Amino acid sequence: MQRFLPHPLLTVILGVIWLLLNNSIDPGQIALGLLLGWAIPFFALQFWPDKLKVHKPLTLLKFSGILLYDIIEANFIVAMRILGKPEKLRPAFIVVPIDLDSDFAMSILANTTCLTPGSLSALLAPDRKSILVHTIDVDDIDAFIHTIKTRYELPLKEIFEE
Amino acid sequence: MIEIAIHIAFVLVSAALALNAWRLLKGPSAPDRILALDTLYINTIALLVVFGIHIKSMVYFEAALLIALMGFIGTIAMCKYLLRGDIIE
Amino acid sequence: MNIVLEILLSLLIVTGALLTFIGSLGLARLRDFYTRLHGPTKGTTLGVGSLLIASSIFFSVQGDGVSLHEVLITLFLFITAPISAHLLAKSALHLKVESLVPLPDEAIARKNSQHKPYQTLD
Amino acid sequence: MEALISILIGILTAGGVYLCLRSHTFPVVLGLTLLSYAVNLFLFMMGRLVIGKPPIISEQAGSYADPLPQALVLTAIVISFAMTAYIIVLALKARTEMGNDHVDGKEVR
Amino acid sequence: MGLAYLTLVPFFGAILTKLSTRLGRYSSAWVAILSATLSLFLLWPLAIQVWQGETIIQRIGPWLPELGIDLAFRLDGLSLLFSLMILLVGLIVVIYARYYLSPRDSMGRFYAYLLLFMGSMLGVVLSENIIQLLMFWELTSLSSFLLISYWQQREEASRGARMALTITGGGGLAMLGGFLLLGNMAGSYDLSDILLAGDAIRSHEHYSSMLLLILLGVFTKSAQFPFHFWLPNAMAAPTPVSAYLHSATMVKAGIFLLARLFPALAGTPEWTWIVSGIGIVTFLTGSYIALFKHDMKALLAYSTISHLGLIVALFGIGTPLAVVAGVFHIINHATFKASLFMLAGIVDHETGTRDMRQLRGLRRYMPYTAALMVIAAAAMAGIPGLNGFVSKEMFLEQVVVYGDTFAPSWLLPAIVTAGAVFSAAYSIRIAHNVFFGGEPADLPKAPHDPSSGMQIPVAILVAACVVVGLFPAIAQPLVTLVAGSALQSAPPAFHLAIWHGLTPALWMSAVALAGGILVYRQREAFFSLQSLVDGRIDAKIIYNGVMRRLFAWSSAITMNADNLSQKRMLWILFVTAIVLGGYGFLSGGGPLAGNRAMLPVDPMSAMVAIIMMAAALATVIMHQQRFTALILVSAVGLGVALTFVKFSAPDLALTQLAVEFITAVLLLLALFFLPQATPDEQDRLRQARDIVIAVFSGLGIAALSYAVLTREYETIADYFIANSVSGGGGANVVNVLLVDFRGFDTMGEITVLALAGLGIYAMLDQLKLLSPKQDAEGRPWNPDTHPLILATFSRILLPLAMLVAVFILLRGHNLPGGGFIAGLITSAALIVQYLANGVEWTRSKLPANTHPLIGYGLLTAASTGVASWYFGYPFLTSTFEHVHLPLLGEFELASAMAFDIGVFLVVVGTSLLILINLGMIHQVSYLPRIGKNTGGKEPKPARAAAIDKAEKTTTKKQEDMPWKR
Amino acid sequence: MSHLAIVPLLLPLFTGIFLLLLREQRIYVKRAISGISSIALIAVAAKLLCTVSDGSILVYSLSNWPAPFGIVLMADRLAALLVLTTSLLSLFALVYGMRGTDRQGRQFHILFQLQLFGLNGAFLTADLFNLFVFFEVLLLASYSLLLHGGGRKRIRSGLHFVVINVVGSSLFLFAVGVLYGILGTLNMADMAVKVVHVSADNVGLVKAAALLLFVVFALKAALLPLYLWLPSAYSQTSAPAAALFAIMTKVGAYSILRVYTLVFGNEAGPFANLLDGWLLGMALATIVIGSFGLLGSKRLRQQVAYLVVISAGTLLTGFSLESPAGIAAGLYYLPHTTFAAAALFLLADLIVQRRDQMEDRLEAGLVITRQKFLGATFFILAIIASGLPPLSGFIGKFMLLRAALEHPALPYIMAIILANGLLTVIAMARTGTLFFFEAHAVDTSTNTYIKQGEPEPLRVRELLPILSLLSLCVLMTFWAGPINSYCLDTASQLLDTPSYIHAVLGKVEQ
Ligand code: NA
Ligand code: NA
Repeated sequence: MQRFLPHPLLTVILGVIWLLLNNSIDPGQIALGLLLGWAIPFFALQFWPDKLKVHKPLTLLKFSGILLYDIIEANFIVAMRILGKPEKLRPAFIVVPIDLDSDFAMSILANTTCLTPGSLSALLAPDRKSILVHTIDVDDIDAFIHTIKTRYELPLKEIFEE
Repeated sequence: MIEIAIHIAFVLVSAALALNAWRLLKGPSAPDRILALDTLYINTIALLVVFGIHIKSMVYFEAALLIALMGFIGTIAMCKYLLRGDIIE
Repeated sequence: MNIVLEILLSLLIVTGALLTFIGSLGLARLRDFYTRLHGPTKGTTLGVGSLLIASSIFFSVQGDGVSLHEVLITLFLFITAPISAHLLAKSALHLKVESLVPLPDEAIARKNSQHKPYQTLD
Repeated sequence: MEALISILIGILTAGGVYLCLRSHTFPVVLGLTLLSYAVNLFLFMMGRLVIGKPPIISEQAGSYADPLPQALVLTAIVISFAMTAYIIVLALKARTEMGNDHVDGKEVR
Repeated sequence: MGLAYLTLVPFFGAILTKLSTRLGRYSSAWVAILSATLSLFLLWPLAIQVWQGETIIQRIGPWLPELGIDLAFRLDGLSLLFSLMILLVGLIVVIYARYYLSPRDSMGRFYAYLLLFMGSMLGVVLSENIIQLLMFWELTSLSSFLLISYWQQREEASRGARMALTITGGGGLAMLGGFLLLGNMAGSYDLSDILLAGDAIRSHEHYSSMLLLILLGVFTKSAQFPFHFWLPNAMAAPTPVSAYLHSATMVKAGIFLLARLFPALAGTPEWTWIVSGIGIVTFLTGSYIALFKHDMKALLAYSTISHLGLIVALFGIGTPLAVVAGVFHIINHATFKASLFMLAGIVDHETGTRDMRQLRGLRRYMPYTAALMVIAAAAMAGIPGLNGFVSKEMFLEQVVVYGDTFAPSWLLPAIVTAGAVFSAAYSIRIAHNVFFGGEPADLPKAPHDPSSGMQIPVAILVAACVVVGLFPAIAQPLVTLVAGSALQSAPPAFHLAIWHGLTPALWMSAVALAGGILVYRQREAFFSLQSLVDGRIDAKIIYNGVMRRLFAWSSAITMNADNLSQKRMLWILFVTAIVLGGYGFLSGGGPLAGNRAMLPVDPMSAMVAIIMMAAALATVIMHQQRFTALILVSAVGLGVALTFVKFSAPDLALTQLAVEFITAVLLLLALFFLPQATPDEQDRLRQARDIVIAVFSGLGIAALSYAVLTREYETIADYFIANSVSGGGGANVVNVLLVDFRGFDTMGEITVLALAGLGIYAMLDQLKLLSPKQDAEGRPWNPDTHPLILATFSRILLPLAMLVAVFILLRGHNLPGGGFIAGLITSAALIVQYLANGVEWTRSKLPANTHPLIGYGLLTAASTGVASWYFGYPFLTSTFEHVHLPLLGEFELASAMAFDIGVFLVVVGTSLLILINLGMIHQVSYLPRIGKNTGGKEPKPARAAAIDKAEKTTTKKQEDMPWKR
Repeated sequence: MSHLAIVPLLLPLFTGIFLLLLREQRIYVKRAISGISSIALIAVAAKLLCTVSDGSILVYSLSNWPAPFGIVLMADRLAALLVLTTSLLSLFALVYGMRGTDRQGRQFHILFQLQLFGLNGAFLTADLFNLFVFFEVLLLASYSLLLHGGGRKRIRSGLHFVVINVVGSSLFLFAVGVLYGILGTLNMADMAVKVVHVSADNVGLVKAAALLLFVVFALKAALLPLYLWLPSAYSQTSAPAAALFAIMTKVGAYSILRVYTLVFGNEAGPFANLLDGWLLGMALATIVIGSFGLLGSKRLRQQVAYLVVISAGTLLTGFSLESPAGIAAGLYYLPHTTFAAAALFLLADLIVQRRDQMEDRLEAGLVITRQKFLGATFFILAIIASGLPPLSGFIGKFMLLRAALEHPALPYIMAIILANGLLTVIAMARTGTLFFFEAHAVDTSTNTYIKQGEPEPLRVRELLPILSLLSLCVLMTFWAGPINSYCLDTASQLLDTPSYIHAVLGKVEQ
């Protein structure tokens, strides 16, 4: 199995993307898409040191839903901030402690913080135990940290680690 | 109605481009300029999309796709340069 | 196409353009690099996103089949925008680009200094 | 529009020419890049300005932009890319051989 | 054919002598003697015919018929006389040299050169076609160069040779011009036609310039004033050479030509004035200077000059009798001057010096030589009873006659007499000074008479002087014959005799002799007088000065011209372009704007355009902060892509975008090793100049573009649109153009790309660069080599990008895309891997040496082209097929796609080759890691080893390389 | 169908590709392949010359699309002559390169073959833009060949060479662009047709483009004032490269001859004889400056480089006479001067090797090994180069002057050509005597008898190329008659534009 189909999930994803690219679902394209989805990983996967596994697909979906909502919300918040008086902003650098092991999860988290209300991750501490976050306008720092940990870190831990 | 929306969009996006350009020229710091360029790229996608709807043609989809791709990797290359000097090491 | 759709499309287009504009506005008018960084990363991204959705709907109703490939670009932007933002912030901190608030204490910097380069595990 | 584009090309050319006349390799490379932008645009424009009629055959489309200059420019872009790459590396080589990045190997510091 | 053979014999002789040197030292001499005699032998039968009044013309056949150059030879009285002189004197000199040359000198070389010269000289006098004549003429210059510089290691020898070559060779070139004009006037380069066309020639508009050019050749060759100075300097040559070239033959070539062309050119005032004038001036100056030369050979050289002047003057005077006299003096001078040279040679040979301040009273030690010398000198002085006297009398007589033609009639005779006085004086000096007077002071050698081998030749010649001197009549028929052929008509009645009664000429000779003795007695006074001007008005010094300046100026100009300033090269190029382009545009007339309907400007385009202009100008203004400039340029590039989008060129937009990124990466890589900032350029004036040039270039291009954009045009484009689908099997016309209509352009284009890759690879081969430890502001680099987030996402990016690449590649034929763009996307994706994960890590998964990729790419493309031969179609003919697969639907397979895949491979291969190797310039520090798996082999050069390693790893995991599948 | 016209392109191309894919690293294998291919190329070129010598014009429609829509190759007498010249030259340059130059850096043979691909392409294509592409091919190959081996001076002059040529290419594109923008075609024959009907309003534009194009070609041909790149570039590079480059300025000259006889030739209506006044003046001026350079040079290779400059001026003087005789003279002069310059570059290299740190500086040094032989060779080459009788140089100049006899500018032409001859003699004589006569056998410092240079005798791969090139010049002298008549035919074929146009565009009807 491993040798002939290195990464089924990736194969499927690529196949879907192929169909998206071509904007069509006629059998020829499907076949071609799956073919490529099967072929490309042979080359691409050697660049993936640790093969990521998704443990709770459902949680992943839920997480994505939350994320989408947050993103939209975040954007409007930032938009307001920008339109408001720049002098009123109270930006800050906040260190958020993290306990995630998987590189991938870490990265996702770092990203997430970037898309969510008024914050973006600036630094990932070398020891992987904390991230430095810059916020554009925040009053309660602890609340912010709490949100990050519960709202994002937890589900990510469930999804990518066990 | 869409036409009007499109024209409003053109104006807004053009204004956005102008703002990017201003930051691009003004700087002051290197990250500022890179950020401005990156935003310029993304706004260009917006422009392309609106333009596509305007002329009812999808031929510029790949262009948009490529702008997204190249804008991104261009930005990270420049950041890498600022951080490490040697971007391929 | 029916009026509802048209209104929806027009709304999407205008909002998208507006968000894009606001993002760039932030880039232009905010007062230090780190705050400026927020504008494009969010506003613009979402703005372009909604424009892409608009285009997707538009071409789907144009007739020849559904057009979903815009989704790709949208997803791509959502994935990449944070990465660029992260790297930009990182390099700004590295260059000690001045900020409204004091830059984070030397603690992190110290950790950095005794940090050994990232090794890939293969 | 024609005037606008012409002015644009003119400015690109002027900038390119000026930078080519600098005496250090890096500005010269930038100059050549600008010049190549100007050339490519110019050559492309020789098919005249046509909006929204890409030369891709389809039933809907009635008329098309002139495809030939586009093909030429594609070739030109590739070639100027090759040349730019070559000069960049040559500049590095020159830097190591001559000890400085002056185009004539003259140390002016 | 005889003439051709007898001319060629010496040339073959020359080759033989060179070969024969192994057969012993003197063999070459024998070869020389034999070839001279053989030529004489061949000449003999023809000579008899000529003697009976014939003119023999032998045509060898056409060589350059279109140009009127046919090889042809001519033998008449004149050429007979000269060929006899050349061969006889040559023979004598050959024998003489056999004894003269010292064991150190290579005989083979000497005789080879001598025969070379002999042959060329024969060629000159025997040619019927003047271009052929000219060729031999220049050959004499070249061979004399070799002969004069025979003693190469002596500096004066090579200098003298160079001077001779410069003067005579230059004269020859002038003569080429003259001959071209002459041939044009006469309608042929054949003498027989030219000699008949005299009137046409003389009446031609270019006559005088032609005459001047030819006379330049003549005067330089015959050492006439002011070109006389090369001859004395040529005396650095071995004496036999001087005896041969500088008395009997080469210097007479000019005279020969005067005589030869006399019927065609003479008879005009220009001729008379120039030729006789130069002749007489030369006669005077030559004889005057000769007196003051202490070196015997130098004295003889100047006397030769003066005698040549005399002969030239005679031809200048141009009356039939003058020509007769000239011809006669040619013969006489050849005899006594050759013998004098050889005598001087003997003295030199026996005493080791030629300096007349050391030599005296030699008659006791070498009586025979003394006797010969006295006679020969007397002949030169024009003592009655010797041949010199007879011809000189005739000369003086002509001078008197000619002198009457203008007032004051005494002037010319007076001048000539003065010359005669000096020539008498130096003749006396060379005999008396050397052989009489007191004991010779400290000579290098003890003098004694030389071996008979050296004396007999001289004796023969001297005997000739005496016989002709006593019985001039024997020379009558020869002179008649020669003069006849020179005049191309029967010569006037004349008879050669010693006694013509008490003519003015006789009185002049008497005066000359008396004066000569007087001058010689008072010579010390003259010497001291002369010493005042010595070295001031010396032609040689002037010549050297001119040469020095010539070289100095030239090197000044050259240094100034290619001072290796790139700026200069460029601004000259730009200015030339502006000037010519501008001239063309303005001279052609026509308005700037055409009448094509223009597009309105929409705010968006205006905005983009303005941003581009701003960015471009900013790039220029801020170009000194390099990184900033780089960012700005990329912005411009983005704008270019947008412009392509706006004006219906999706493919271009895609290409531009992809290229943009890779160029940016390249620039970043370079910037790392280059200084971060450009120093300010002080020279504001130059900057202003550059700005002006830039502005004008900009205006010019803008004008051109505007002019074209506003004009209608008819184009072949419709054909492509019409045939794209039906003939090219593709809906994307641009792509069909690239892979089919104009596929050959693309073939060349990818070759360029491959070449760039190879060239860059070669450049980087040994390139070692130290990477700066901190950035421009002195900050150390960030220690985090590969930011985690970047690393993680770059890996997700790869498969997506590859998918997109395939997508772009496959659809290229019908929709925007194609091999080139796909290739760039792929390489971009891979570059990101390097960027995010580092070279060594990535290289363990990818080959760093992508030569094979490039190779296979080119091969694919080219083979696709050749494949069409198999079907009997021209290179690159494309074909396409619509295949229908069950339930998968319809696919199009076009051969063009194979071509496009070739392009794809080349692009990927090249851009990776460039960037990766550029990224590894400073890989040295990483080598240990590689050394580990190479099994401790010492890798050198470091980088090459690194690459080999990379190849190994890749060949190990070949199945991972997509193109190997 | 016959593919003869394209073989001179594909042969070097495939050889280059093959060498590129060759994993084999042993040098002599590469040499063998490269050498055999070059010999084959000569054969092909000869065949081509024979085929077209009867006046027929081979037209090869690439991708099977007719002119003017597709790119066509066109082999006429002129193209064949140049291809043959190139192939001969290349073989000998290559053989000399095998003395070790090809070891000094990577890919010598690949670059060499692709350079040939570019050169032959430039000579054979009938499409203006395709000409541009091949210019780029041969330029890029030449860049790397120029830099081959490296070294400070070489890199610097290489940088200048590259930069100025890149700028030149941009000019080329501007010109081509305008021409297409007005005439709407790229095929030169078709342009010739279109040019006649250009409306009065557009004449200025086309003229501007035509003259810009001329600037580009003049740059390649190294005409005054655009020759400045040449002396240092050619005198700095490796011998075989320099020898091969002897043909490169001829590419510029060729393009001038082609474009300004065909497109802007006698029949070109408003553009007839566009270059009158420009070309002759620039050519003569080039000869003058070249002569000064010759005298002013400090090194032999620099002198040879200036000889190349002079030769370009001389043969363009011939072309600028616009008479069959003049063009023929130029065409005869072209191969002669190419071979002579190449031989001199190679000889100079041998001298350099023998004079240690003296290299080829024009100063009297020590006696060198094989002095006599080298001296003799130099003597003959100098005669050829300076145009003294009886060798090809003289014939060339004679033809040229003879062709100029009826030209109004005759006095200037004659004066400059003859003066140049004299100055060349002076310069060459000086060099020769300095190197071979005034060389001293005794080292004055140590008073020991010394011979400089490699003790071992000259090798075949050193002698063969030089002597072959030299004997090519000698043969050109013997066969001056037939060669000259071939050149005259070529000239008349060039001036007979209609038949050319018919040959290329005649296919449209079919
Ligand atoms: Na690097
Ligand atoms: Na050349």
